[in-house]
Amino acid sequence: MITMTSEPINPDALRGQLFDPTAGAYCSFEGWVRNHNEGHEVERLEYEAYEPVAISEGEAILAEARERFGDVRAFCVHRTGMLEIGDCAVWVGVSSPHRDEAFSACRFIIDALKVRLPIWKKEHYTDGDSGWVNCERCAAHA
Amino acid sequence: MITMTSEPINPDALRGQLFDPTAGAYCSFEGWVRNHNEGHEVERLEYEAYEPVAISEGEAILAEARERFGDVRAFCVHRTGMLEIGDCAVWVGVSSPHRDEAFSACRFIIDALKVRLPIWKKEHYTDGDSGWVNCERCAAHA
Amino acid sequence: MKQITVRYFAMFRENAGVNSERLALDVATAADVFEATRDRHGSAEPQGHCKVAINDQMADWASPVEDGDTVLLFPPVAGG
Amino acid sequence: MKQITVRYFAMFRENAGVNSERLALDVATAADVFEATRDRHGSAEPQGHCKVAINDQMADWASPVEDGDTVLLFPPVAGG
Repeated sequence: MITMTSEPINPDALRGQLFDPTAGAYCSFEGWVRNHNEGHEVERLEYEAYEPVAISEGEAILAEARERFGDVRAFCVHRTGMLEIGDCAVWVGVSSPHRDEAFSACRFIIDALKVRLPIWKKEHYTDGDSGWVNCERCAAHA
Repeated sequence: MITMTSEPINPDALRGQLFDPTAGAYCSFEGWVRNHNEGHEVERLEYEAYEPVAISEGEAILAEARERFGDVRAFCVHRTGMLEIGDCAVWVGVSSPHRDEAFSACRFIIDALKVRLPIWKKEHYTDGDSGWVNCERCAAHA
Repeated sequence: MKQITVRYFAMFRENAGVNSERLALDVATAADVFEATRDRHGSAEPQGHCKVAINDQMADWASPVEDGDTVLLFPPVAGG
Repeated sequence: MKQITVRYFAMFRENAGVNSERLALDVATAADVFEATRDRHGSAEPQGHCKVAINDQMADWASPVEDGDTVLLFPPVAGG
């Protein structure tokens, strides 16, 4: 399951949903807002998502992970709106019988989410400028 | 830092200790007690550790991770004593600027902990038998 | 001419100044819609860095567009 | 002869029936201590699957043992 939320992510509650008596391994990944990117000092981040497609693409990615890595349970949550330094922007959790699959599926999911979901990130810099990440000619600092 | 504890592990509190304004990625691994192993139905697990060497070897592993993967913060905690199905037996958390290092360091640490720390696991089966894991000729089911 | 609703996101929305617009376009594919709106709004982002969905389904640039379709233009994404 | 304190863990402890014992042994290396205690307690675990520490420092089987040392015999480990 994948959800989008404008509220703070609570990893501990999400983790509990992945419990399974057959699961011996749990791997999670979180993306945190850090205070710098490519030489710029970041003050906060703004995430915009197009939810209908973000959800359907996210579910497709989770289904692909189950197909590739077998007996895994996987959830993810992505934040939207304005985030401050240290906030959790994305959480991915995977449980499985053994650790190989948990690590591999978790990595596969976050890598795919980053390039396939219709989500955009605008960085607001300490100098007052801002820019959309990955846009070649649109960022203020480009 | 590595610690050994006979109390339940609280991942959320531990995760908070890895916050750093330069960290954009966090990867955690947990080993959970599962209800089966190599065909046997497991009822509970007992962990015995020799703490002085478990701590010094654990710290050596964390130092090796920092040497290999650079700018990573890493903690781990290992349980001792009697654990039930679903209990968290080991927790590893790593934060770093980027996700490659977080995943790689987390995997390196759990792999090394499992083979280098003086920790032993006795499985108690639903049929009343028990056996030390990895011992070739000592387990009741061997 | 086909009636196409075009929705813009992130920098495309800021560039166009609107969330969406209904346009009468002489287009066959999603790529044609991309070009028509690029000419209209002056975006400089290469098509190869962008993605497109038609009626909430991810699509290829070669996908055909029909009268009444809603085409979603996604600038380079950056989740996570 | 050297006075060696040997500490047993997990299945080695169950096998020996004691946590530790002080033995007078004619030994040069950690491997010699392993063999002496194997003969004494009848453990069947191959040395190659086990580990050893001397005075709380991880050691090799070829490491020398001195009079008064404490040798820790670790059966196959299984953390995590």
